[in-house]
Amino acid sequence: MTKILLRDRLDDCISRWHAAGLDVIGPVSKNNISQFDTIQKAGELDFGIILPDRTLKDLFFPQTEPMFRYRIGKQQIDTEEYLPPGRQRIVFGARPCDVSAMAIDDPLFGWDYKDTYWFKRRTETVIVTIACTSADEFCMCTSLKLAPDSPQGSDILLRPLEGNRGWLVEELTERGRDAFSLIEGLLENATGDPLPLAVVPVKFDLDACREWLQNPENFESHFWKEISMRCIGCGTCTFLCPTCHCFDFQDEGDTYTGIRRKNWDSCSFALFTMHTSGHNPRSTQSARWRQRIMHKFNYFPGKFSLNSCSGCGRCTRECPVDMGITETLQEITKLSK
Amino acid sequence: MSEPFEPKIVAFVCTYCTYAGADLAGTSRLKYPPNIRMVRLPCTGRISPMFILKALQKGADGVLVSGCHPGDCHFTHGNYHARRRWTVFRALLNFTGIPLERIRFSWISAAEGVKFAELISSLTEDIRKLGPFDQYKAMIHETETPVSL
Amino acid sequence: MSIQEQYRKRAAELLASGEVKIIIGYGAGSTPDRRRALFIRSADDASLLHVDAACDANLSGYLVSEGLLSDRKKVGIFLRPEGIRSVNILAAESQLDPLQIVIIGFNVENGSLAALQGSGVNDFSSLISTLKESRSTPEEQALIEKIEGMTPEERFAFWQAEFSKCIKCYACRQVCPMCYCKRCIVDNNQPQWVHTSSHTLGNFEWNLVRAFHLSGRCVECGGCDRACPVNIPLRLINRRMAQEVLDAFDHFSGMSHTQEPVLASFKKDDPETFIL
Amino acid sequence: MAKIGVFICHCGENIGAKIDCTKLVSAMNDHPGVSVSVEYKYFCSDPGQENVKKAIREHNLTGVVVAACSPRMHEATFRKACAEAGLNPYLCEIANIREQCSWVHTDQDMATEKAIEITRSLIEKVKLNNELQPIEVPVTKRALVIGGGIAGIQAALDIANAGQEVVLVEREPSLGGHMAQLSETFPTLDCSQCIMTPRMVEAAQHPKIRLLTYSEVEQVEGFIGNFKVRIRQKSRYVDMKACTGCGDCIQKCPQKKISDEFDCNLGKRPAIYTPFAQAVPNIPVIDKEHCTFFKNGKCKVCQKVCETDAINFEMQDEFLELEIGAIVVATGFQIQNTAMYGEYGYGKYADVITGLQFERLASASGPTAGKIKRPSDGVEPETIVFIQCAGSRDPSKGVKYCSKICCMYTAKHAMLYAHKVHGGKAHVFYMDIRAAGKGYDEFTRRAIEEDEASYLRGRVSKVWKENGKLMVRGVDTLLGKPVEIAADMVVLATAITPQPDAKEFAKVVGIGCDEYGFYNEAHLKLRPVETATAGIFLAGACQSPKDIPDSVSQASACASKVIGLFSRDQLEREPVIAVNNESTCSGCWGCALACPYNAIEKKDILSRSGELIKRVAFINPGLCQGCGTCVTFCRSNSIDLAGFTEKQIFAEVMGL
Repeated sequence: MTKILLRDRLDDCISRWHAAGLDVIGPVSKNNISQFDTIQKAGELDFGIILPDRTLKDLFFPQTEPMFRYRIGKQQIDTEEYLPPGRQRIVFGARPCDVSAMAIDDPLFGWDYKDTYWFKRRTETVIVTIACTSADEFCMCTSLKLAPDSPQGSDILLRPLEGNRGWLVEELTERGRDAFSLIEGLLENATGDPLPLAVVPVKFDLDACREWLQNPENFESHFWKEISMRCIGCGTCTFLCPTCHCFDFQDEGDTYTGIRRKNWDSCSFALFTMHTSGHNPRSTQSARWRQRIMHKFNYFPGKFSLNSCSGCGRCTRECPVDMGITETLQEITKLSK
Repeated sequence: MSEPFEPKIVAFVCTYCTYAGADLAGTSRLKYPPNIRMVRLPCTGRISPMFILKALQKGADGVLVSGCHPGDCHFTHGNYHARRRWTVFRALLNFTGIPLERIRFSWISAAEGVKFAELISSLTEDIRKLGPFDQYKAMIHETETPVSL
Repeated sequence: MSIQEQYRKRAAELLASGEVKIIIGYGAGSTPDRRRALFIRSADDASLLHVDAACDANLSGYLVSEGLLSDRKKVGIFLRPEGIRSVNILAAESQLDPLQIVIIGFNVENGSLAALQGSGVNDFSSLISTLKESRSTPEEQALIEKIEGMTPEERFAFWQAEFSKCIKCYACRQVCPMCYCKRCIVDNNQPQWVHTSSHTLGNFEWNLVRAFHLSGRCVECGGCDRACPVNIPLRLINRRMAQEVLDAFDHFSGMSHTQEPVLASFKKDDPETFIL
Repeated sequence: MAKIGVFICHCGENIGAKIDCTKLVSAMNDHPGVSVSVEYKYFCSDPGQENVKKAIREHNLTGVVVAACSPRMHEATFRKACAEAGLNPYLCEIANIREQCSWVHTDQDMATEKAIEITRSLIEKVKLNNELQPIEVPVTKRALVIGGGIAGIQAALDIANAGQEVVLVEREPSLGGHMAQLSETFPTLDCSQCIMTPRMVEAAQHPKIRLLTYSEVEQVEGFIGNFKVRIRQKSRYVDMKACTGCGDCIQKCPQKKISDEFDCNLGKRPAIYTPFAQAVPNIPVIDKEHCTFFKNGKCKVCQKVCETDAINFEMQDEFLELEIGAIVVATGFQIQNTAMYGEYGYGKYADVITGLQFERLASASGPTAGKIKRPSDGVEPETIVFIQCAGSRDPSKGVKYCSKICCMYTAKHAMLYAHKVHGGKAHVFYMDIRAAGKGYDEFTRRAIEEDEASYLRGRVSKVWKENGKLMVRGVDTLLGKPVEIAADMVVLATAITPQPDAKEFAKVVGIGCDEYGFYNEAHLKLRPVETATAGIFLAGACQSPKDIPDSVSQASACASKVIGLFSRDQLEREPVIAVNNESTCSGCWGCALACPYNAIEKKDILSRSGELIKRVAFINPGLCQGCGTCVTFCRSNSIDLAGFTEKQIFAEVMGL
């Protein structure tokens, strides 16, 4: 028996979740930016956007995070650890690409040292994903062998119904079932025809690309210079990428006390690989762009059998100089043929 | 009953004029409130806007920048350069909402011990009236707080 | 022949005659309404050039790409008047030799393309003088005035809300032709004057320092504002600072390639009413 | 690891009575990095300093903070003590808890709290202090004196007599300057040329002085001890080695109607000439502008009569590049053109002349051989009116300042006139009589009392001609009456102004000047002969109007400064200077423009194969004075200032 969540019941659902001590989070548009934020009412959610400007990773791996406070004493240094606040959360209305990205990063944050911050937040969060019924020219999940209704990473997958009246509910995990048991009486035991999924054309041949990237001869190809000529070396694509996960530590404080923070970093920055000596092994922007592509589509899959890209398209959508992964992989596809 | 608010004021001064003027205030045994902390630099030309931001980060409720009168600069025109920077930086602070009552600029010569003492007294009083710079302190507090989302 | 065709022809001639080794212009973007930087070295590729009202990027920053000008050969570049002013500043700040730059100037007036005559920076000096004298009132002027009408607390809150969005991607810096520093002050950690963390305090410091470093140098091309992925209205600050240096020091950035930087020069009678 | 010693001085009761020094000591002992903190009654005393030295040795300190009086009082004392204990003196900082704390605050707790904070912040600074060494700059022991008037000659002779090399440059064909034009000099009335010319000869013949007349300084580069100077030797068209100074050419020159500048246009000279009979060197020059050959291509009479073949019409200007260690600027003055006083009739009436013209009339070597004669008709004037302040102290038409010497020379003129023209009547209109100086007031009294000059306190409003007389209308403010005097001659005491090209020349040399073009001293009272540019000194009236004794004194003062500078092979300077990080510099040159001392040069960074990689700023340690203006300008944070580094100030603020 399938269940349906009606849109006009959403406020009641939110109340139930709140009553159960869950923070409810969803895509919100305000102050000229759309991003995931805590909400009180369903009306705050923006269902009109394909994707929020900012990604779901913000909720698990914030751009800057205090890790511990240190106090410098005469004899020793005391520390006081900071951990995420430890609240149970339910994210309502994430997109499959963003959610898949969390699943992509799980092995990364856990293959050796298990990242406390990431996994604490992951286990405290239930993700309710809404399958996409519309896409724009930058969407490319299908090129990554994902789909507008990919289930990876989601606890619940919702499929929009005709007439915007609600969603067909697919419970994917135990945690999802638990969260939805809280709204038991608010779901309809019914079925309906979900809207057709968004049509996202395949833009490049991922396998061909990987093969080309794996060929050592192509590492020094002139192609990298040509494709990255207009790259200005900002961090937009990195910071708006749901899978990018590089970070840096920074101590901030005065003579007496301070805080060690974990901050996002970007392989696009020249400083990223700058040595203390002044030598920079990736001294050109083309080397940095190559690294970005290699990492996502060669090294990462080599280690984790996953591409470090879920096809959200933000890199191209937001790039100040209209570059992005799509164009590069399309060109590589051409080169590989 | 709460204690009266004691503002924290940081001053960046040149050694040849204002620092010497402050010394003169001392040798003349003039009195002014003890809220001021002086940072001695060779010339106002050396005083960077960054110093002001760092003083605010350290919790200053007010900042004073002071040096030699135009024409008196030991280095002939460090203060003329400083004056342009201040004009620009001040406009920037104003536009971004830092109250200009908190960021003050003055010329105090080595002979103006009285002016120094009077300025510090009135500046301290003004900032005491304004109260703590809560808005800036809230930003500092945010850096010390775990991410809520 | 359409204006675009004329420009393509001129670009082809410049390349064919060998006068320039490369032309930095605009090509088609990833969507029909986007234009992107295009670098062409052969006259045959001139047909790929686009010149229209959608060409809004200030391409002059590419001129200081490492090694581009070191062979002393000339480079052709499509520039709007703001871009020409940027070239003047880059020359005034010894970042390039203006004799190496062949300017292919164009303007967009009321949404339509207008050709500009000339090719060297000096050819446009009267145009730039006119720009100074008739500084247009852009749409954001109303917002600037609104902000100036606020109390300091309201202004602070306004900018706090905007800066809290900043993710320190540095797109504003990287896209800016004036941010050519070999090392940005924020990348200096000895000492770390500007917090690199993107908490509101760090973002506030960063945006203030950038605006300060651009004072008297920004040509208001709007590049940073368009580049900002989190939509911080950076143009408001830069516009306000440009007005300040104009009012206080009669300085209009990029007037000529010999203009003295406003913060490295002074007049004895500069205004100082605020100094006690 | 930092090992800082903190020394809290009670300064007797001065600090001890207001600040809880024991609390201060214990707070410092709790501060990270502090190895030792002690208090003492007077750390500046010998035993106090011994305590500091002992602590440095015992605790192997890496830095010292003395919390005491202002660093302006005893920073040098404690730095010296540190040095004596083997610690680099620049690893010592002073926390000012007296002038800026104990003396100015009334609340003991808050004063103590403040003392703790400022001492801590200086501990944080000193942790980052670097060992600095005084900068040593080599000294080229050769002085350049610009200007061959009395000031320049005096400076050159004093330096040369101390055994140092001097290059003396004069742009006119002869040494002498204005003093050579004078008749007698106040207050002793000795003949100017009689005392001047021996000096000129001495300078010219001095083995340590290289004399370059008819030469001009065109470019000065470099810095104290190490200037590079470019000098243009203008072509005289007379071979100085061949010429014997016989004067035949001067006699035979057919062009004899040229207005004589030396005689203030009261006499005539030929086209080949020496400015005056006792010229040094006694070698003529050809005035190209008026020479018949240069004008018409024909003549060469001088060449024909010259027995030593010294005339050379092909001669070209020559350039010299000299290395110089110190420069004395003694470029003198000019007298102001009085054309703005139309009512005085100068230029309109031939018998209205300037004081300097009167000197030439009174001079035995002048156009009238010392007889006072009216320029218009050569008649001896029976009445002369002298008008003082004809330009000086007149903000509306002339200059604001007092020209200083006019009161004295006018009194002298009145006396000379009385001595030369018996029965002649001198009237002097004056605003005030400024006769401060040894024997000066007595001198003016003599003019009034013995030589019966009539002094009228007031201004002249008009001079006009009537019945062959110059009618002078003025006011005698002491009597409160208008006065009209029928005179035969009117002498204007014109203002002294800078040389016409003084402002441009200031730029050539790299010194500052005031609104008129008088050169700026580094400090009017304490450094009156130095300029703000180290190694460049000022002598004579190029700085401000001066009489001969003042000019000579200042010249000797300059000489002593130069000799002092040359007494060392190396110069030691405070190492508080800016340094540029060439790897991060973008070469925008804003710093070079902002630098008040032109201390920043372009430096090419070349690859191993010699190709230009980039061009960066190089801060010349000899020129940098350490203001730090460039540091603040530098957007990429590439420049830093030793002693006040970015890291130090950051730490100081973070320690507050």
